[in-house]
Amino acid sequence: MSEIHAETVAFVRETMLPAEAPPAREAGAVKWLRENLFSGPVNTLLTLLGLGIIWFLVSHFWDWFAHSVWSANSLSECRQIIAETWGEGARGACFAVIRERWNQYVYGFYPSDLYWRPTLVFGLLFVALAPVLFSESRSLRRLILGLTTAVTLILLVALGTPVLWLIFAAAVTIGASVIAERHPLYLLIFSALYPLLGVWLLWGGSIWGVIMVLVGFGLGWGAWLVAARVSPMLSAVAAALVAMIWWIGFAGAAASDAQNLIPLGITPVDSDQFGGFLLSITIGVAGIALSLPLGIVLALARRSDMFLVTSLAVMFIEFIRGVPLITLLFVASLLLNYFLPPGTNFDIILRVIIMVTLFAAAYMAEVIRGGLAALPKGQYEAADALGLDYWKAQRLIILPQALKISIPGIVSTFIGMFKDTTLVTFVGLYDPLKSMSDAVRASTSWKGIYWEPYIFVGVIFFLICFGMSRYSMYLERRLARDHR
Amino acid sequence: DTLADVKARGELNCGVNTGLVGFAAPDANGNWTGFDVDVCKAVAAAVLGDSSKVKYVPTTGQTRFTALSSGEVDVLARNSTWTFSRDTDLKLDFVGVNYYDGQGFMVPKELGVTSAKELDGATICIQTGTTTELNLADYFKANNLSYSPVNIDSNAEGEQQYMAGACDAYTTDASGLAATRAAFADPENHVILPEIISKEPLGPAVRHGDSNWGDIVRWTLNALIAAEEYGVTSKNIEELVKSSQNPEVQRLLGVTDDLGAMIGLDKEWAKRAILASGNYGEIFAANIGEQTPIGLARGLNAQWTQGGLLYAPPFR
Amino acid sequence: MTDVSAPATPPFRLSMLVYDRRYRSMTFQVIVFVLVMAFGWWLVNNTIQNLQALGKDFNFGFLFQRAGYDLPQTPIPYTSDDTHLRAAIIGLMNTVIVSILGCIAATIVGVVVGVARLSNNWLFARLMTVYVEIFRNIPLLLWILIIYALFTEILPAPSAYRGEDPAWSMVLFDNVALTNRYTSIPALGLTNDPGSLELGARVSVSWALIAFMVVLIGGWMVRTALHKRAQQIQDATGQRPTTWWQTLAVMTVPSLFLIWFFGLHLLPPELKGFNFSGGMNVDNSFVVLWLALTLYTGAFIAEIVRAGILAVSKGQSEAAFALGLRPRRTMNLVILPQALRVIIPPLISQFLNLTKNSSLAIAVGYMDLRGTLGGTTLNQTGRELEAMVLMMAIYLALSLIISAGMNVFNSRVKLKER
Amino acid sequence: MSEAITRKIDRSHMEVSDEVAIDIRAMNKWYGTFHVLRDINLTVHKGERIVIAGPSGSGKSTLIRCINRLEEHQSGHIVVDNVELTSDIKNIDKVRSEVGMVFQHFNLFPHLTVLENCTLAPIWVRKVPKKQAEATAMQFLEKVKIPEQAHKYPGQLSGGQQQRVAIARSLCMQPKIMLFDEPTSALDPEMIKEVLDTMIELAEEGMTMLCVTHEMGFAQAVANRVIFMDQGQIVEQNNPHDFFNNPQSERTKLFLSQILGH
Amino acid sequence: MSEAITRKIDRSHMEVSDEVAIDIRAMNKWYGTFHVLRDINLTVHKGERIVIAGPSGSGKSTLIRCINRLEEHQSGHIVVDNVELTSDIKNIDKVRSEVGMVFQHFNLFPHLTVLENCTLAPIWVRKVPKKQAEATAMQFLEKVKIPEQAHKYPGQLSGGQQQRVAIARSLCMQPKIMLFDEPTSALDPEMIKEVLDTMIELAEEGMTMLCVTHEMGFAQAVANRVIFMDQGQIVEQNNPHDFFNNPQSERTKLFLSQILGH
Ligand SMILES: Nc1ncnc2c1ncn2[C@@H]1O[C@H](COP(=O)(O)OP(=O)(O)OP(=O)(O)O)[C@@H](O)[C@H]1O
Ligand SMILES: Nc1ncnc2c1ncn2[C@@H]1O[C@H](COP(=O)(O)OP(=O)(O)OP(=O)(O)O)[C@@H](O)[C@H]1O
Ligand SMILES: NC(=O)CC[C@H](N)C(=O)O
Ligand SMILES: [Mg+2]
Ligand SMILES: [Mg+2]
Repeated sequence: MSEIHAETVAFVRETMLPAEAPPAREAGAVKWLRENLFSGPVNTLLTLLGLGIIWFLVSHFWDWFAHSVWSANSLSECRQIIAETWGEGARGACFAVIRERWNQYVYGFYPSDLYWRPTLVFGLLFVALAPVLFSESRSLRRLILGLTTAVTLILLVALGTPVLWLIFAAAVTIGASVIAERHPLYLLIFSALYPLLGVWLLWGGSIWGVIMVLVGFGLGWGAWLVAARVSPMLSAVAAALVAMIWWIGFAGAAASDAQNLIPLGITPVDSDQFGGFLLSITIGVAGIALSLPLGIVLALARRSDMFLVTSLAVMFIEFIRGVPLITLLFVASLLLNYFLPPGTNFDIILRVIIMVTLFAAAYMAEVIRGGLAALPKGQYEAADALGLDYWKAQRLIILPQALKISIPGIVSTFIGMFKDTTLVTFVGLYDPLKSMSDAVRASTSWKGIYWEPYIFVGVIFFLICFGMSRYSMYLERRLARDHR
Repeated sequence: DTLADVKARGELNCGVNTGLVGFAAPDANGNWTGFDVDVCKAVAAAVLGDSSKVKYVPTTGQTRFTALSSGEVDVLARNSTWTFSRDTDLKLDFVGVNYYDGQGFMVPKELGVTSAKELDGATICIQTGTTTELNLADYFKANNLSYSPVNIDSNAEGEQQYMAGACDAYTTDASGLAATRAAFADPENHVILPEIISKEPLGPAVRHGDSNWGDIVRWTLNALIAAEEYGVTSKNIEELVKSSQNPEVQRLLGVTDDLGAMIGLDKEWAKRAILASGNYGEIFAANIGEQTPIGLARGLNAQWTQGGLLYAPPFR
Repeated sequence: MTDVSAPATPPFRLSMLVYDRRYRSMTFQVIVFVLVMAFGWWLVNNTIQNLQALGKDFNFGFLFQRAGYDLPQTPIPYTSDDTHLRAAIIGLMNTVIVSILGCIAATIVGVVVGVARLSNNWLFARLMTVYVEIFRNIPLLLWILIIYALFTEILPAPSAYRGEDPAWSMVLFDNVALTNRYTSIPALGLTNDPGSLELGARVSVSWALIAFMVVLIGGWMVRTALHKRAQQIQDATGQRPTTWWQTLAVMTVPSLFLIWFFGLHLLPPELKGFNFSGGMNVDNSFVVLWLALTLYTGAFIAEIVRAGILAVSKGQSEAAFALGLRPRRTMNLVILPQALRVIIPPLISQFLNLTKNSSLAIAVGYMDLRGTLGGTTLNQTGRELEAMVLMMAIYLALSLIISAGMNVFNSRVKLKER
Repeated sequence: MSEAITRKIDRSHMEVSDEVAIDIRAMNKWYGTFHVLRDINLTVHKGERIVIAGPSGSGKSTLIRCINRLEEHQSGHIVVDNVELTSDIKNIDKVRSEVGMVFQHFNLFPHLTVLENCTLAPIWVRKVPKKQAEATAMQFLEKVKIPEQAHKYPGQLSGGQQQRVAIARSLCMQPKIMLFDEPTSALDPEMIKEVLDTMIELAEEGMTMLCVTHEMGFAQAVANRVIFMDQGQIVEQNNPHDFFNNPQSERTKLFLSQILGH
Repeated sequence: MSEAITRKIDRSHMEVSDEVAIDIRAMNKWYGTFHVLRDINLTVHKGERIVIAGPSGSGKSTLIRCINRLEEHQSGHIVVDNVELTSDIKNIDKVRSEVGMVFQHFNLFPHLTVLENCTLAPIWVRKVPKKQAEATAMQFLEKVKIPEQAHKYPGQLSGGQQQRVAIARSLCMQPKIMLFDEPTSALDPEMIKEVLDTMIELAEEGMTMLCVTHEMGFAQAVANRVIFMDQGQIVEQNNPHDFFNNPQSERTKLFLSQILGH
C-alpha cells in the first residue's frame, strides 16, 4: 500500500463492555416530564393551554355530573331532589330520565311483553357474526360466544321469555359455543339463516313466510344443479330466475295457504312500533350486511372492461355520492310511491334500509375499488394461468385480498352508515337521537330536558362506533401478521 | 282504488301531526290519542270494522301533503287548513271541517305585549310549510310591521325555541297554541293575544281523483257530527239502534236504508264509526274540551243548532 | 418482414354469444342495458300513471309564482312577494355560504389539530386525540342538536341586555352581543358613501366594497411580484432579500387609506324593542350549523393531515437534516409538498361531505336549498317531484364541480413514476 | 452461471416424441400499433425442452404468454395440444388447464397457505376432492423439497422457496406443458440453484418445457433447442451445443458475448 | 463480491493527513434504557477511508448517525472538523453542512427533479445563486455519470441511478466528510457495481469517508481501516489486509467466516 498510515492503531477488544444504565437525567419521571411536557417554550405553552382546557371543562361540568340524580319520575321532582341534596341553586344532571324511559330508548314502542324477541335477535347476532368476524382468533371467539350466551340467557329470563323460546335460545347459543370449538365453519350455516330468523323474530307473523323464502332458495339451488349439467354459465341465471319466479309469483300465496292449513306463527309487530336503538341497530346491521355485497358488485362493475357496465356503475355511484342522504331518504319515504305501480305499499323500514344500503354501497364500492387497484397484476395473471374463470378468480383470489386491504375503509364506511341511521328521524321514524328524545320531552313530566338524553345517546353511539374502529385496527394488525 | 287497497291491507294509513297534544300525540307506549286521531279511528272502524287497525304516520308541516299525494297515507288528519290552492293546485280533496280555527299569537306574559300590532321588530317562531307562515307574512306586510321569522319544523321544536326565549312570539292555529300552552309547566305565564289573523278551517283531506274514498271519509266525519246533533252517543247507540224512531237516525245507523252500500261499505259503518270514540261532541270533550288541560270552548265548533258552524248534510 | 395474413374468422354460431370472448361481453352488456332500460321505463311509466291518476303534471312553472313566505336571513334582498325561484336561489346561496365557510374553518381546525396530534407534547396530543375520536364517532346530527341546545339554552334572550342592571352585557368593548337568537356584531358604516353598483334583480354591490376588493387583489398581485423578484434575486445572488415588511405594507396601506377615505367605521348593535338592531345579526341557526360542521369535519381532516404527514417517511426529513436544512425549511420544502399530495384528495372528499351534510340545516331551521326549494316551496306548491329533481340536480352539480376540481389537482401533482 | 448445474443429468426420460405439443403458425401480435411479435412459426414436440433467450424487450415474455392466452394474438394460429386458441372460452379454459406457467415474480396467493395455493386450482377447476388434491399437492411439494412448509404462508418463505411452491402449484394441475418466464431472475444467487435443480428434475421426467431464461448453464445442460429472439422475431434456433459454440447470426453473437462476458 | 471492483485503483490522492477530521471520545448512547453505543473512541484523519462492519443491530448505523447528529449521544464527546457536537444549533448546522450522508434507501425527494434535489441544499443552506448551484450540480451529476437524467424525477430512475443521485446531492454541498450507511444493500447486483465505482472514484480523490457496508471487496480495495463493531462497541480495528487475513478476536473471525463463506 502506497499511502502513509498515519496511525495503524490495530485495536482488539479483549473483554466486552457490559450494558450500563443510562445516566440519571436520561430516565425516570423527570426526564419524561421534561421531554413530553416542557421541552421548550412552545411546548410549555401548549401544556399550559391543555391544562387550561381541562380545567375549563372540569370546572364547568364536573359539579353537574357529580350531582346526578338517577331516580325520579319527572324533571321537577329531579330538580327538587338536587336542590334538597346539594342546596338551592345547585346544578345537576337528571339521568333519571334515562332510567325511566330506558325501555323506550332501547325498544321504541315495541310491545313490552315481547321485548325478549329483539333481545334474542341481538344476542344471536353475535353468534352469527362469530364465524365471520372472530374467525381469526379462537380465544376471542370463545370470549364473545361465552359472554353472548351468558348475557343473552340472563336477559331473556329477566324479560320473561316463553319457556320454549328460552330452550331454543339456550340450545342455539350453547350449541354454537360448542360447535365453534371444533368446526367453527359450521356456524356459517347459522350465519346464513340468521337474517331470516332475525326478520321473523323482529316483525313476527307466520313462520310460513320464512319457510317459503327458504323454499325459494332450495328451488334455486335445484335449478342450479339441473342447469349446471347443461351449461355452468346458465346455471346462475336459471337459479336466480327460478327463485325469483317463486318468490314473486307463488311464495305469498303458498305461505298464506299453509298458514290457513296449519297456523304457526308469533305475534306480528308493526314497523311503526320500532324505535330507539332497536331501530338504529336494525337499520345499521341490515345496511352493513347488504351494502358490502352490493358494494363489491359495484366495484367489480366499475372496474370491468365492458363499457356499458362501467358507465352504468359510474353513473350510479356518482349520483348516490353526489346527493345528500336525507334527500334520498326523503325520496324513499315520500316519493317512492310515485315510481311504483299504483297501490303498492311496502314497509317504511325496508325502504329506509334499501336507501341506506344504496348510499353505503356507493361509498363501499369506491373503497373496494381502491383495494382492487392495489392488487398486483400478477395475481390476476396467476389465477388466469391456473384456469380459474372470472368469478372463481374474483371469489377465491382477488376479493379476499382486496377486501383485506380495504378493511379500514370498509369499517369507516360502516361507522358512517351507522351514524347516519339517526337521519331517519327526518322521515318520521323514531330514531333514538331526535325523535325519541322529542317524544320523551313531549310528556309534561320531562319537558325541557335536553342534555341528558343527548349525552346518553351520544355515549352509546360513541361506544359502538369507537368499538368498531378499534376492532378494525385489531383486525388489520392481525391480518398483517398472519399472512405476511 | 283506495278503499280496496285499504281493505286488502287490512290497515288504514293515517297521516297525523308529529306531536300536538290534544290533536295527535303518542304516549310513552306509542299509543296515539287526540282529536285528529279519533277521526282516523272512526274511518278505520267504518271501513275495516276495527278502530285499532290504523297505522299512524307522523308528518310535519312540510311532509304531510307529499305523504298524501304519493300514496304514503290514505287520509290526512293533521290539523290542516282547507285552502283554495291546496284543494286545487295541490290536488287534494278536503272532505270537511272538523275544527274551525284561526291563527293566533302566544307571547310570554312578562313581555307585556297585549296586541299583535305591538310585535313590530319581534322574532317569531313559525312552522314552515303551513298556511300560518303565509298569513304571517301577509299580516305583517299589511300592517307595515317588520319581524324576523325563526323557521321550525315541528311543534316540539317550536316549544323548545319559544320556551328558551329564542323567539318572542309563537304563532300557529289558535287551537295549536292552546294545546301547546296547556303542555307548559307554567301555562299561566303565557298569553294568547286577542287577534285572530286568519280563517283556518281544519279538516281531513284525501287524494284528488278517488271520489269514492273521499265520500267515505267525508261521510264518516259527517256521521260523527250528525250523531251529536241527533244525540247519538257511544253510550246509547245500541239502544237507539233498537228504539230510535227518528228516520234519519235509523238511516244513519243502518237500521232502515242501506246507505253503506252506496259508498261500498256495509250497513253498520256509521254505527261503528261512532262507537270508535264517540260522536263529535264526545271526541271534542275527551281531547280538547273544557274539561281537558287544553280547555277549548266549543265556540264556532258548536252545532249549528247551538249557534256554531257545525252542520252535517242530511243522511238520505 | 412477412406480410400479415388475415386471421380466418370462424363462421358465427349462436353459441358464440355465450362462449366467445368477443361476443360474450357484448351479449352481457346488451342484457344489462336492456334490463336497466326496462327498469327505467317501468319507473317512468309508473310515475306518469300515478301523476295522471292524481291529475298532476310535471312542470317547473311554479318557480315563477309568488313565494308568499319570508326567510330569516338572506344574502340578497328578498320579500314574500318574490318568486319561488328567488327563494330557491337564496337557499342555494345559503348552502354555498355555509359550505365554503365550513370548509375553510374545518381545514384550519383540522390542520391545527392534526399537527398538534403529532406534537411531542404528550398532554396536548392526547387532548387532541380525544377531540378527534369523540367527534368522529358520534353522529353529526347529535353535534348539531347539542350545539343548538347550547346556544338556545345557555345564551340569553336579547331582553337580558335590557334595563339598568342587565343580566348580560355585550362583549368585545360593547360591540358584540351574544343571544340565543343570533350573534349581533357591528355593521360597517361609511361617512362618504360612494353608492352602489346595481347588478339588476335588486342585487347591488357597494362601490366601497368593490374598491376594497380591487385594492386587495391588486395588493396580492404586487405581493406576488415582490416574491418573484425576491426569488430572482435569490437565484442570482443566493441571498434572499427580506420582503415581509414590503408585503405587509402593500397589503395594508391601501386598505387603510380606503378606510380613511370612505370614513369606514363600526356601527355597534343596539337593543331596540325586541331585538338588537343597527348592527348585523348573524342567526344562530347559521352559527350552529357552521360550528357543528366545522368541528365534525375538522376531526376527520385532522386525521387526514396527520396521515399525510406520517406518509412522508422519516427518511425524507433525515435526508433534509443531513443536508443541513433547518426544521422550518425542511417542513416547507420537503415535507409539506409531499404531504399535500397525500392530503388533498381525501380533503376534498371531506369538503364534499361537508357540503352534503349542510343539508342537515333542516335540524336548526337554517334556510338552505333543502329548506327553501326542498322544503317550504315544495310544500306550498305541492310540486314534490319537480322540486326534488331540481334539488338533487343542484347538489349533484355541486359535487361534480368539487370532484372535477379534485381530479384536475390530482393529475397536476401526481408523482412521476417509472 | 453454469456452475449452478453441478450434478450429472439423467437423460433417460428426456426423449422427444413425434407428437406435436404446440404449433404456432405465422403468428403476429401488436400492442396498439407496436408490432411485438412478427410472423412467429414454432413447433414444439412432446417432451421438448426449449429455452428462449434474447435481449430485454424482444418479446420473449409476450410469446409464451400468448401460448396460454394471457395475451391475445391478432393473426396466425396457435394450436396447443390439438386445441386451437381462439376467443372461444371453452378452448381457452381447456388449454390453460393443460399448460402450467411459472412467473418471474412467483405470483403466489399471499392469503392462502402453501398447501391451499397448490390445491386451489385442482379443487375448483379440475373438481378433485379436497383430500385427494391435498395428497397430490403434498407429493409435488415433496418433489420440490419443501413439504414441511405446507402450512406456512408464502410471505414467510424465502424467494427460492416461493418459486418452488409456484412450480409445485403449476404441477398440481398435472399439466402437459410447462412455461417458465425468467423463473430465477428475481432471486438471490444462492436461491437460483435450488430452483434450477427443480426444473432440471422436471426435465428429466420428460416434461415439455418452454423456458425464458438467461441461465445459459441451464440451457446447455437441459435444453434440446435454444431459440433466440430479437425485435419480436425468432432470429435463430438451434441445439444448445451449436447455438453456443457456433452462432450464425450477428445478433446472436453479440448477445452471447454480452451475456457470457461477465 | 470482489469481482465488482475490476479496474485498477488510482491511489495517488489517497493520502491520509495528520489533521483530525472526526474525534470521538468515550461516547455512549442509549435508546431509552438500551445501551446502543458503549464507550466509543475513534479518531478519523483527513483523507481516511474507514469501513465499518459488524452484525445487524451492532450499532453501526447509530454510530455514523451520531456523527452528524441525526441521533443525540448522551455522554462523551464528538468533535467533527473542530466543532464539538452539543445541543447548540449553530454547531449542528455547521457540522451538517460539512458532512454529507448517503442512506441505504437513497431518501431522494420524490417531488423534485434530480437537478432540484441537488441544488436544494446549496441554494437554501449555502445561499449559492441558482445558476451556480445548477452548474455545480451538473458537474457532480456528470461525475456520477447521469447528467442526462437531470430533469427526470427520482421515481423514473433505477435504484442504482437513484443512489448515484443521492451521492451527487451530498457532494453538491461540497462536504469535507462523507458518511455512507449501507449504500448498496438495497440494490440489485448489477447496480451495485455502478454505485461502488462512484464511491471508489470519490476515494481516489481523497475524500474522507466513513462507510458502513458489507461489500468486502470494496473494503479491501479502498479502505485504509476496517472497524468491526458488535454489541455497540468497537471490537476490532485494523488495516484491511490484516483485518481480513489475520483477524484477532473470535467474533471477528466468526463474522468473517459467515460473510465470506458464501
Ligand atoms: N401491455 C403492454 N402494452 C404495450 N407494450 C407492451 C406491453 N407489454 C409489453 N410491451 C412491450 O412489448 C415489448 C416486448 O415485451 P416483453 O415483455 O415480451 O419483452 P421480454 O423479451 O420479455 O423482455 P424482458 O427480458 O425485459 O422481460 C417490449 O418493448 C415492451 O415494452
Ligand atoms: N429509534 C430507536 N429506538 C430504539 N432502539 C433502536 C432505535 N434505532 C435502533 N435501535 C436499536 O439499536 C440497535 C442498533 O441499531 P443500528 O441500526 O445502529 O444497527 P446496525 O448495526 O446499523 O444494524 P443493521 O446492519 O441492521 O443496519 C439495534 O438493536 C436496534 O434495534
Ligand atoms: N301548525 C300546523 O302544523 C298546521 C298549520 C295550518 N293549519 C296549516 O295547515 O298549514
Ligand atoms: Mg419478460
Ligand atoms: Mg444499519
